[in-house]
Amino acid sequence: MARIFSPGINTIARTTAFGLPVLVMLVFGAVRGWQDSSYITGVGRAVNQPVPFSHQHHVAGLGIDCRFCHTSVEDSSFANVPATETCMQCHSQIWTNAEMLEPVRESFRTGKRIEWTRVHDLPDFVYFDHSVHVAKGVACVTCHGQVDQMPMMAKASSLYMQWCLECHRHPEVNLRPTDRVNDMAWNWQKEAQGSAGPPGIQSINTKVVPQLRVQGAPQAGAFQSGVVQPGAAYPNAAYQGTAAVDSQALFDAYRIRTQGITNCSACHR
Amino acid sequence: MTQSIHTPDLPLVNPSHDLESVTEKLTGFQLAPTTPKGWFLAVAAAFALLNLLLLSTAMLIYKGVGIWGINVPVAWGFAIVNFVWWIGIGHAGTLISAILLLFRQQWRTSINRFAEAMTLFAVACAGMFPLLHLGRIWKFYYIMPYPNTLGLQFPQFRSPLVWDVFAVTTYATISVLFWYVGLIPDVATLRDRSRNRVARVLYGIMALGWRNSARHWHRYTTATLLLAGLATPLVVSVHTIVSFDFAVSILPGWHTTVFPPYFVAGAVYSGFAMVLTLVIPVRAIFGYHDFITARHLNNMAKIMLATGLIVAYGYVMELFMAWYSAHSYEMDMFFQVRWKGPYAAYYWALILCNIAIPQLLWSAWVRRNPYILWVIAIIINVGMWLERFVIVITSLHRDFLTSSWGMYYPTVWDWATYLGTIGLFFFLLFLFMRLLPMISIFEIRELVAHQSHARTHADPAKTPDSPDNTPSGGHTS
Amino acid sequence: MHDSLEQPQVETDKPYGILAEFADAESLLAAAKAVTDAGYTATDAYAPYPVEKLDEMLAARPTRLPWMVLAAAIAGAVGGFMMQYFAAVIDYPVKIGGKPLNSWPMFMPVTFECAILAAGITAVFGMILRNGLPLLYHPLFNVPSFDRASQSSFFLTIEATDPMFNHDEIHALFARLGAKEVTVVPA
Amino acid sequence: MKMPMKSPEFDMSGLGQRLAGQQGPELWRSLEQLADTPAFREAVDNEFAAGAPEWNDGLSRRRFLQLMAASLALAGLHGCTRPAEEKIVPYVNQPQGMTPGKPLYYASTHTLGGLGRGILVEQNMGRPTKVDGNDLHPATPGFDNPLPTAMRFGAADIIALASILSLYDPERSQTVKRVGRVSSWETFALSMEEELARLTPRQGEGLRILTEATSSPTLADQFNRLKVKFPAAQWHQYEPVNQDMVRAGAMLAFGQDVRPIYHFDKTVVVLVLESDFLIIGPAAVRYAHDFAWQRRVRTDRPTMSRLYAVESNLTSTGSVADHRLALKPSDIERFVGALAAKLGVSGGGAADAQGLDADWLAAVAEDLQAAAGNATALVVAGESASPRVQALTHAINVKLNAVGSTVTFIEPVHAFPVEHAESLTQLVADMQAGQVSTLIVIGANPLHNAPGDIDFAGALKKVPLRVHMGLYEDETAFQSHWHIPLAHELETWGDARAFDGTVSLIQPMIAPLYQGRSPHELLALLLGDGRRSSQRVVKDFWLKRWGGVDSEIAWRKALHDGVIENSAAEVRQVTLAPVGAWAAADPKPTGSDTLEVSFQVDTAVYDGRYANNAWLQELPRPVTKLVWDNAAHISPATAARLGLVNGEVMHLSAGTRGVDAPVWITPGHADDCVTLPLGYGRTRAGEVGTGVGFNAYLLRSATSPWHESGVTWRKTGLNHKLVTTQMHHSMEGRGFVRTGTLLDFIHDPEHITAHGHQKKNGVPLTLYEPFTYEGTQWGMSIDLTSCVGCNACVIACQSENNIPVVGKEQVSNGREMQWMRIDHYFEGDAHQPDASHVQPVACMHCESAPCEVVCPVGATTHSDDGLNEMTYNRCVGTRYCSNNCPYKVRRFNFLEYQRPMAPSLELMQNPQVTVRQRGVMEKCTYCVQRIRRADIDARTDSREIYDGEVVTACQASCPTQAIVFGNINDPASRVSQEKAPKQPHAYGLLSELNTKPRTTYLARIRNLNPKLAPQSPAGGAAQH
Repeated sequence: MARIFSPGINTIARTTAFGLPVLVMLVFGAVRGWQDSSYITGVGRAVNQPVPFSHQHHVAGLGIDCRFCHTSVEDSSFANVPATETCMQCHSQIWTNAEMLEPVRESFRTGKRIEWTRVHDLPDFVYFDHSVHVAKGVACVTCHGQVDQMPMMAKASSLYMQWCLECHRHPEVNLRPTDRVNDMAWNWQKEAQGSAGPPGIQSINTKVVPQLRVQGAPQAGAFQSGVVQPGAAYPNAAYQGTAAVDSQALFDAYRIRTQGITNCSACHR
Repeated sequence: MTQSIHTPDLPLVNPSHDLESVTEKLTGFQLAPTTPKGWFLAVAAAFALLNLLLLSTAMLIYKGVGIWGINVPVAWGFAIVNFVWWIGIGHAGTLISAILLLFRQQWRTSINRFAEAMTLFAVACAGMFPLLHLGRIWKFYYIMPYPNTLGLQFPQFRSPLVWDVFAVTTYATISVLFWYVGLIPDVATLRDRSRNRVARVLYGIMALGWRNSARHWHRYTTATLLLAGLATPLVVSVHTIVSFDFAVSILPGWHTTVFPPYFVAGAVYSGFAMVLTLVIPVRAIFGYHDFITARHLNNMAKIMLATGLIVAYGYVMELFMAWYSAHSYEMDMFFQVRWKGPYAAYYWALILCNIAIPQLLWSAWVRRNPYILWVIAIIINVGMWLERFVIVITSLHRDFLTSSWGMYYPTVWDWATYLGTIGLFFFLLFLFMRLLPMISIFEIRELVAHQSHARTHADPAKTPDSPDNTPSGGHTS
Repeated sequence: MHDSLEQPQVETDKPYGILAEFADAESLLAAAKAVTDAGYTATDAYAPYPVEKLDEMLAARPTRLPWMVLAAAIAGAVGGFMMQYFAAVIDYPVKIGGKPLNSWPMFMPVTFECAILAAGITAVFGMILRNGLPLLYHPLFNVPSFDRASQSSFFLTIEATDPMFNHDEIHALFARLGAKEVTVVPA
Repeated sequence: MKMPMKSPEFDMSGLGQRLAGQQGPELWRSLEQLADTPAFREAVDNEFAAGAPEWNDGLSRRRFLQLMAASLALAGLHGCTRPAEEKIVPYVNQPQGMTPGKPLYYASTHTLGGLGRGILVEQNMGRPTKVDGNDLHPATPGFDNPLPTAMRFGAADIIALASILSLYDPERSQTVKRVGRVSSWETFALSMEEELARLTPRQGEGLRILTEATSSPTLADQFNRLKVKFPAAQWHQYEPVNQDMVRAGAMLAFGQDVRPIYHFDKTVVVLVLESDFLIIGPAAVRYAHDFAWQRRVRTDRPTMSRLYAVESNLTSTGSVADHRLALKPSDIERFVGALAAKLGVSGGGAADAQGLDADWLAAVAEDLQAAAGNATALVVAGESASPRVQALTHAINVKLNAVGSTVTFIEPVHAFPVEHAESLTQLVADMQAGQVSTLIVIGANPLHNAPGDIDFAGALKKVPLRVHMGLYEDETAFQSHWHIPLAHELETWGDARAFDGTVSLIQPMIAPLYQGRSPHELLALLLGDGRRSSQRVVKDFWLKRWGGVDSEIAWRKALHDGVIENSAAEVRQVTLAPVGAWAAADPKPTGSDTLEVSFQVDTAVYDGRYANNAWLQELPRPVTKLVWDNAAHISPATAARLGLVNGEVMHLSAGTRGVDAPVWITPGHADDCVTLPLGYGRTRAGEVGTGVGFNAYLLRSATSPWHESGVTWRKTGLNHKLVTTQMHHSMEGRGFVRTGTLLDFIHDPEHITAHGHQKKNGVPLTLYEPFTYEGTQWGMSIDLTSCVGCNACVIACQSENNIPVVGKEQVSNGREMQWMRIDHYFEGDAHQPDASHVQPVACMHCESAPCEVVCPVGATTHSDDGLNEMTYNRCVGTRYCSNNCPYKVRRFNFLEYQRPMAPSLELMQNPQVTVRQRGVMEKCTYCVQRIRRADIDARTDSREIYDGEVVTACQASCPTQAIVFGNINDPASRVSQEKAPKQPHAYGLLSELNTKPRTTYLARIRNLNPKLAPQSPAGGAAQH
């Protein structure tokens, strides 16, 4: 009986045999790459907003402190988006009839709220807290990127768990004096040269223990070690605004406890 | 046992056969141009059940595992019972092809191919349950290590369930490979015998261009032997690990060190029972009496008897240890809950099926009587299912805190899923029977050759190179 | 070339080789011995089942498969354990049920399975690749009678690549060895 | 940290409309439909079953989408698609004092039977999400927290805690209805003004107003003014669970209407007569708190009071009692008579009432007398006890020097206290006589809860104009011309007085979700100034009363604190009326051919008004653990005599009245009598409450509302499926609850917790080097002596942690979801158990947790501060952890229990806790969200967490402070004081399994009377 296959088949057979596993690998790789692509993560992808608000203009141009608008960032888990009235504080004086600001004015007139599109959006099962990060000298720029260079707001990092863990496993790397958290261009060199400009609003350092806590913080149960004396200011960084202090010093000064910050329940509840 | 092989009155293959007739006989059904109606009926029946599986699976994914009877405290129900049952059945194939190969049991030749196929399909059914019973099946991949947005995401390697994943996937892979390797020469035969162009191409591709070269045979037999050597500890490890699912926990009735050996024995036990359940009808239908002789049935029955006794020993040890430990929870579990509890009937039924009835196998007459053997085999299959039911459900429904005691009532969906997997099993089995040789042809040829060889020479038992003490595995694979 | 990947030599002027068919295993064994003794090296024999000692008769070198498998097994075991160690101790060091991070006894099952898996895969694919498969086309398949090699008949070839290859001598030799039929296999 | 009150108008104002918008279809239908046939009503009614409860799983579009999502995920596409876009909607004007993302706490009041209990409401971004007690309020005393820094919660009862669910109940009536068709408040106001115009010349004759009991000073004032405007109008009150008996009793004893206030914190020996004072009633939390204080046995305080209980059904109070006597109602009266006689109280009964346990009687009498010396004895009669029992009790208390010490008397706190039964009878009579032209029902629901011998429905038909105002379109609303939605107490203004008279204000936590109105607004309408908001009405009243420039400040302070200072009623001196006023013959011992029936307030749905509250319906009732039903409780002996089994339906009839009731056999119940819980058998409660249980009111009579003797019974041959969460009530000698007597505790405390052979504090066996736990390590202690099994912790937990309700069917499959459960065990004889124990069980957070090891995906792990974490988003649902948990405290979402969720219920969810998906395991987390909050605060301040800074939801709600939570690594912390080695009677549940539980228990100590229970040195450990 005649043969079934012609000589050419062997090459095909071999190629398929060796090619298939490679192909599978490639597919997996592609999927993984896809997940990290900016299409999925949204990194660097400007988001349309009802009002084309420019951080570049307001931060770099006008030098407005982050906390002027995002007031709750130091006290709350949630860094609020400013209320319409906040915008109107200035824009009732300047740009009073700029076309692009009409939605703001309309909101202020009608009391109808502006619907901004979320840029940094964590899954609902992730509980992130701004206040503690800011209090421990993690800068705005560390996660949100150079907003002073963003005409339209875009994500600067994937906000994937992997990304969070990098820092939670080695917190000391991303620390800076707490009065510099809102400084977009800060670095240790500038600090050393004293060219970092005047310290910002010393929010954390000057924030004293709230009144309620003052009333006889009980010895019962409070640890002998590390009890804050009522009314005492927060332990400031060894940093004096002159000599460079490396992150490790801050790490100690801010009493950052690595214990627990990689626990599941630190972010998932 | 070597003696029984050479008992002259019981040849492994009807002596009248020669290479040609063997090949003819064993490829007849597969190469037949027309398919018998009976086959279609059988497949239709199996397919109907298979659809039941699809339906219940769809329902499961749509609504959640709540459609089953599970609850707290009985959070594992039929899914796990069936998983252990199927995986147990899936032990015969590899055992026959691997362990018996190492022991040079030539009689395995006639049944190993079929048993291996059965193994694969049983493992396929078993493998489904650990996935199906997940609350969030669409997250199943969390159980495997792979890179993702968590960095590298890993399972929790201390969990027996993860061991299960590795054990079962390894077992499935190795079984498939073993089975396929065994098929290559026979597929080559089909390729060369087939008259159908398409069949020839397909068989041709599957045979990889096998051309029976002596040099190939040499590596081939080595590889088979190595696989056998690997599969033997594997097959033992798989059910050991399955037993860890229970033994590693702290529940009275689960937390038992005798579990690994007793599970393995139970697996072989049920495996052989299932082989017999299937082989006896096949033998009758396809007239394979020449190849699957009374001696095969006899040997399998003996193995069932042996493993059955090990299982019985396991039951006794459970009770003994419970009593000997003087651990109140253990004592309650065995002497109160299992003996007198709401599910006591299941316990006593399993004792009847797995221990009492199989004692009939002591009689050689029973062992050679296909009909009785078949019934006993089925009873054992049922018994082994009951065993798993008792282990899983009765241990769970009454554990430590009396306040959380509960009951478990299987729902229609529990049953549908179970029957569905049986459908899947037979569907695959029937396809296999139609398309591939049910009995390893080249090994039978070898057997025929040796028998004729033996006939020509005086007394095979004395010849130095008779099959049972040759150094090279070449003969038996 | 015995233990290396076999390529079919496709040459225009020379044939692939000469194929002789024998009645049974015994005569094939004898013939193989004779041919080898005669000094032919590019030879191969074909039988419907593994005929014992046939490879020896053809002076085939023993395969290295077992060593490959052993290596794979060790690699699998080490890799498997390291993966678990990395996961539990280095990457995600999480307290689990009060067990130490490196609770190695609980890592044994997976380690074992990894070893078996690696070894098994190596055994099978090693065998297939060393046998030069898949090789769906082969000059021998051009010979109609060769179909029986997978059923009931026994063959012996001396390939054209053999330095001593000579039509007449080989025909004579095969005739002497009682070949049922001798065919020249076109390349 | 209670924020100063501020007008809640800002928040969610859009929401009211949004939800009203939900009713779109309703609107057009009402325009189309003009007929008013009952059939149409039915149809409409069913249509209104919007926001179907989560366990009603029909195929919906939403479900279909879920399925699609799941299959997408299966296809592996998930994680490869862009996350859906979300919006941020900032305020236009951000409210003062609120920080986005941080909760605010407001003080307010919740009323029960017209009396107020202080509540503290957590509000997240304008959404009230959680109710706790207000520790400044006398009825809800706080957890005596040493720390001013920590959030200070008061304890609370289940009804106050669950009121948050009623607020968001999508089935609350949402619009003004006129004969079933949607109308508006304005339309109603107009037609009402016409009606009033017609009434004015007739001095308001024919105008009747029916309300429930109220104590609101503002409302009282409005009624007074109404009385001036319409002298001929009449105001009736009917509250099915009223104080008629107490009133009558006081009249008998003292000749004046006074109400007792008990001071359990002063008691040493207490005898309680058919009263569940520890868990039922507006003062229960306070009473339980004070009572537990006297029984807080610790090494440094080895004393406790002793409680004797005489009751027919086994109540929580009965389980707590050191000695309990089960008597049927008539025998209880004879018992009191005999006791009175023994104590030399004139007017008592036969000192040796035959058939009663003489030794018991003697021992109790002696004990009481001994305590009378230093005025620490007290006898308490339940509100359901007959007037004579009440009077005798008062007389005995006078004899025992209790009055002025352990019990004081004040004038009734309710506005215009009346005899409710009489008031209703009067009203119905007038209605029958056609003297009622306009009936305005406010809140009350007589069509469901009027006594069976009062045909309110019939009489109602004779009234030309019927107006009903209520939270739901209930039975009464259905028979009225007008229905006005009543605003929920959490969304309106008002005031109420506590059991002791203290006034507290009700302030809205959210703008009315629907078109609810407060009674104040309705009365304002009647008074002719209909434009006045409830806020104006209430505020004006108080400002006027206070007067002066500081009144505004006083108002703000009152709102901030939740109570008005020094507004408690002052103590009234009482003198016993001339002997014999209550002297009457003891009732004859009733034969056993007929049954005695005693009615009981339901521990969950109260008088039935909370029937549509799924949390309460699914709450396992004390002792029986029944859910979603009431049942006729009878003793095993009686059941055997009558040949009845659980679930068998019996028909009970007294004269013309009758009811079918399924039987539940309750060990410890008195023989030959039946206990029927009230408040079920609602016909128009809503999806949740309609058709649950049987309506015991049908058997009730106006003349003797609490007891019925000579009730005949017969089998119906029917069966009813009663569902319970606990089937097995015996410990099987496994010693889960370790008990000992006070003497054991004093002499051999170690022995109490020694169980079997194992040593309590043996060295834990382990092959491994155990972890060292540094820094803050969380742990809990639960005192089984204090716990009264009131279930507050269960509801508090459900509310705090977004725990779903699953419905009767699922519970019967063993799939209840409450993270916290209260196990109940009997001890001794199955028919008349020697003791009955409760044991709250939640996750023990074991240090060597069996669940963690077996999880294949590491979804349940151990945190550095010792929590057994549950990561929902990681869980794949193998349920292995549950199997391996010896405490079976893990709960699994077998089906999709949370979604689809009514929009209003979505507002209720705690934003700090993930809402779990189908197929996910969940369990108690020690309120990890609160721990992390405190942790973050502490880290921000660079300090350690103060002791008491973290208060778990269960702990905050516990009236008896049985639960203590804190850092077990700190020897000074309160929780460390509650654990070994500080307390010898501390033990871990199933600790012999070497799980090292972080939650430990303090063994139950019972103060047995040596005369009644000969001391065995083995003490509690003996009965294992």
